[in-house]
Amino acid sequence: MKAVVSVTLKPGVLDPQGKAIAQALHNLGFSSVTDVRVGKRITVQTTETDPAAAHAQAEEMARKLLANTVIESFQVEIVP
Amino acid sequence: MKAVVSVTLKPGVLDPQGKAIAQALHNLGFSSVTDVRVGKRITVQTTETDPAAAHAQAEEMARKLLANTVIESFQVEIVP
Amino acid sequence: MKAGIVVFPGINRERDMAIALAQAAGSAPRMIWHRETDLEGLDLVVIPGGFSYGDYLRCGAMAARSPVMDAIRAHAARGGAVLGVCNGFQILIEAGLLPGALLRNASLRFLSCDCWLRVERTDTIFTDHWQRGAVFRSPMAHGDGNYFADDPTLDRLEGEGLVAFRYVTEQGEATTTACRNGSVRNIAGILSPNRRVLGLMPHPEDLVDPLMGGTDGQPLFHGLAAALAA
Amino acid sequence: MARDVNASLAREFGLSAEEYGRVLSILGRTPSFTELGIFSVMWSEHCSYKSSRVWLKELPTKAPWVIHGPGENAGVVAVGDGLAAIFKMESHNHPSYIEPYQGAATGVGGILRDVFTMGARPIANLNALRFGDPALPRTRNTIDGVVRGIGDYGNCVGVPTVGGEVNFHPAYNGNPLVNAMTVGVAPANRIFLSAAAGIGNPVVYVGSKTGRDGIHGATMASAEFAEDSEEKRPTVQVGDPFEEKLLIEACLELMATDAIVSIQDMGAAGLTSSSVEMAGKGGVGIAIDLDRVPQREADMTAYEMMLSESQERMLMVLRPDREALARSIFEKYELDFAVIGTLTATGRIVVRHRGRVEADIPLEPLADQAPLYHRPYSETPAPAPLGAVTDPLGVRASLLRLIGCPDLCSRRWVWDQYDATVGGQTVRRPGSADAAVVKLEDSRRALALTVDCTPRYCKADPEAGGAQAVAEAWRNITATGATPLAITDCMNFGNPEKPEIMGQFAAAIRGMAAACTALDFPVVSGNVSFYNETEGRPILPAPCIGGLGVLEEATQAARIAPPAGSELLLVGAVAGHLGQSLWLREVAGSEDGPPPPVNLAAERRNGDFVRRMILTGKAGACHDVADGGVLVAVAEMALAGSVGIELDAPEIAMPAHAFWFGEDQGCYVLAVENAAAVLAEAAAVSVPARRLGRVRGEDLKLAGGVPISLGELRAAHEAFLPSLMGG
Ligand SMILES: Nc1ncnc2c1ncn2[C@@H]1O[C@H](COP(=O)(O)OP(=O)(O)O)[C@@H](O)[C@H]1O
Ligand SMILES: [Mg+2]
Repeated sequence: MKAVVSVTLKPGVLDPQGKAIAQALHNLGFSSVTDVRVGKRITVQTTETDPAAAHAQAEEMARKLLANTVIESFQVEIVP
Repeated sequence: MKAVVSVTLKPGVLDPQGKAIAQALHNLGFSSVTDVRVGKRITVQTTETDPAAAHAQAEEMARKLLANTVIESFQVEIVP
Repeated sequence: MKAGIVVFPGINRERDMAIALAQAAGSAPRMIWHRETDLEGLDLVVIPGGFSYGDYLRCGAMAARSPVMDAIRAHAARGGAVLGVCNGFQILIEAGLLPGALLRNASLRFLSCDCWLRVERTDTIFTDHWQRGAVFRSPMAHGDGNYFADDPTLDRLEGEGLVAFRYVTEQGEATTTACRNGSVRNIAGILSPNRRVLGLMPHPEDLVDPLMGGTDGQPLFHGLAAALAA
Repeated sequence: MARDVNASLAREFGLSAEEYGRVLSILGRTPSFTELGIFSVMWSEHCSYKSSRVWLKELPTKAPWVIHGPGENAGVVAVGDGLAAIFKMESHNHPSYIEPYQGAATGVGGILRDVFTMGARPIANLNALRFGDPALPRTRNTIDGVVRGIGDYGNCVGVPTVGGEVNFHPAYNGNPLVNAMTVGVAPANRIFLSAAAGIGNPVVYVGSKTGRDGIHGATMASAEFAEDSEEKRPTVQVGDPFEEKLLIEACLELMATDAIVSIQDMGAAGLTSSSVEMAGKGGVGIAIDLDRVPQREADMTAYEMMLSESQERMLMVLRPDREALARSIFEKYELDFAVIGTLTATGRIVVRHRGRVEADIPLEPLADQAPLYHRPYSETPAPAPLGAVTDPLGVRASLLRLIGCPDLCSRRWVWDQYDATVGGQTVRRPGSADAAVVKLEDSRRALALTVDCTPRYCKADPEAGGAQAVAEAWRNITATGATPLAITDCMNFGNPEKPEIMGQFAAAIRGMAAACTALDFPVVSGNVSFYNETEGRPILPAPCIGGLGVLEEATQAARIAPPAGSELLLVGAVAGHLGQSLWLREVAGSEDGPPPPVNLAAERRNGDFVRRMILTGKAGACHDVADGGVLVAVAEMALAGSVGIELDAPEIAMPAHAFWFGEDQGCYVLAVENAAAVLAEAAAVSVPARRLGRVRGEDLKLAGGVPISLGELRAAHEAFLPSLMGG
């Protein structure tokens, strides 16, 4: 089973990288861009076969390690 | 319109981060984890209102800037 | 003073830290590989700089979740002194021993240069060898030293006087340009409520000998040695 | 994957028909696919030095302090107190063009391994970088990636990056140069070599798992770039500095025991070159079982595993009774440790995979019959002399333009991204002295380290340019007060199959050899990078020199910044040589003329005098005269010290711009307290010296000119890179 954990900065937390990318996109002529935020996409492959269990485990991994909940939120998606 | 660009390392390219995270997850007791790969999840907010156009634009952004196509591949998803 | 330096895989400033501690205390600190969990008899536990676990995922994240951290937490809870420098600061924050977060530098680049720090209070074991408001030079070297916390946390830190050092100009002013990594309110180092845990980004341990270019960093270590002398 | 092996496949692998014929005669049969791969990488230019070997032999390599010269992973010299310095420089040009960040990062990783594999703790990194026209967006991307790559790798492993150089020229548009140097220190009696010994001893693999990274990297580095090479590239190697840091600590811990018989990093051509070289040098055979190789990917073939250039791997031969001890150390650091083979008495390398023999090659002919070419070469025509050049700008404006031009502007933007102090031994950081100075732990001594080359000189006259590069390295070390000991080199040239390129190479070696001999500055290690061409356009040739010297007392290391109140003296003869100078290029808009000649006898005399003045405390600061000439050197001193300098009107029989901006060799600016005494000492040993001015006030003042405030000078000096790179 594969779990995709998306980790994103909470609203209100400054994202200097996103800001720099937005600027660079403007410089490249993408003038319609209004905002960019950069997050992580962590793919965890497990031997777990039950989707619900895999989901619960991935959430626990995110809480314990993958995300820093002071500044980040996360979302888990299970892909068979 | 919002475009989510997922950037991941191409298969076969070493992912030192993923390797270290997998090890850390094991040490935390998540013994079912077999592999971890870390990618980016870049959210681009644009004033573009046509989904097809937004998609095409985001793909161009990815090719030109967001992904390093030497080692990374990307995927675009449009969220209204 | 019995000091111990905790070494996680990827830590690389333990030798610098040992120089500074040995010079101040007159004896070499104990080196503690991260798998050891016995901190018995130590007055001071130091987590030095470096790239624990390669700084992968988030700086300090993996080290913060390793078993020795429980021992360090217990040491701190007993009132033991803890110093975290650079990666050590990041680890203390990830472990929840200090509040806030350390984000990428505002410039998005690694910053290796000297900075000037202002001592915000002098009634702590870490700072009592400085004059209040003293300004000293320190090398810094990090990619993720941009201190961040939400406003309530910041107000609490300020209100309780837990900001130990701020980035300032050579003249002592806390300007934006003096704070090259973008830290909120120019914060360079903070204390725990009991003021026995200090975390800071710059490296005073790399300026304790004229051969290193100066001795500006010495008061930190001399202060600790004096305060924690058996 | 496995295809029919024949001459045309061999051709694709970079072997000529004649070379393939030699393979057939050595084996007495058609090689297997894996064997063809092994021959092709071992006989590639990168691994075999087939075009350069005949010339490299001309370099002097010996001195009483040299412990190991070329032929080992790195050069080793005695530096006193029972310690040895171990150092080498290597190119990572081609990978850095394809993927600047990873290319540069893995360049640093590779050179670190060459040094710690000999038992040294790495104590300093340096790098020599050449980029194309800064106006091109591609150049900016390359700079950004290369500098980040070097910084991130070195910073993470905790080895301070203390020096380097950066040049720009359109000749590097399609071929940036990324040369990385590492210096390590070990007890002189605890040096580890690669020659294997002990039939039956286990061959052990440690470090990262093997993946399909950079397969055929060595052959790629041995071919010119065509337009489509961005498509055809092999899987890019990704560096893992965290793994490298663990590998350094684990190896050093193991090296403190008696377990290791021999050890070798897996560099270019990975498992192939390391196993072939270890067994070959030791005159033994080696049997490898690929099933035991730690693998990152499924279903790897023997060919892929033998040619993989996955990073952060080492091969060692252990005493059999120490295997368990060694394993426990690597387990402590959570590193892979696998016995993958044994030493045999067969004199052959035998590679097995899944029960089949995939390669079986006699080692002696693989090495002895490696191709060796006396390639045709033609001498570079002597450049026409430069006639009189009038000054279109005036001295003041010329200085402001020069001090801010890409080749002379402050490199702060670069070194601010490199951790220069980790380790606590850095005595002189970038920008504070002509060479970096790093103290030896538990010793009063320090090493002085520099990298130097002036490619525009080498293009115009490769022999003079080769000599100049060595002389400048020697001069930079001397300017700190250190005694120069030895060099490593990194020879970056175009396609050696072109006679004019081979001519550049041969002449550069001649010039280097002459300078090394005259200055007692032997070559102890090095690297050759050919085929630095894109679509037939070669780079400016760059024989980069990495120099190493020693100071008995670290406290005596000189700096550039002159003490307030001191007088400035110019040591060395000024002839006002403007050919190939930066003034000529940046102010007069021409790249003509011969480069400045190097008078090796004068170089030595002047340098020995300068060193004596520093070590006897008579000179409080020193800066050598190089790119931009005397006035640029003086301006750099003013900036380094944040002090004003007042210059006298020189008594000269030449135009002012020739005196101030000529790039005459063998010259230094000294800051002294007692000028008369130092001038008298110079005269006594026939060293030309004259008064230049004094440290005073807040401005740089030329006699009769409008003063330049330090602020204006600094603004001009600091602007270029931050504005190019966006802060
Ligand atoms: N230009 C040179 N000058 C002197 N020695 C050289 C030069 N180029 C290579 N060597 C020596 O040849 C040997 C092989 O070099 P190289 O293949 O780069 O080593 P490695 O296998 O460690 O990468 C080394 O000992 C190196 O020092
Ligand atoms: Mg080697």
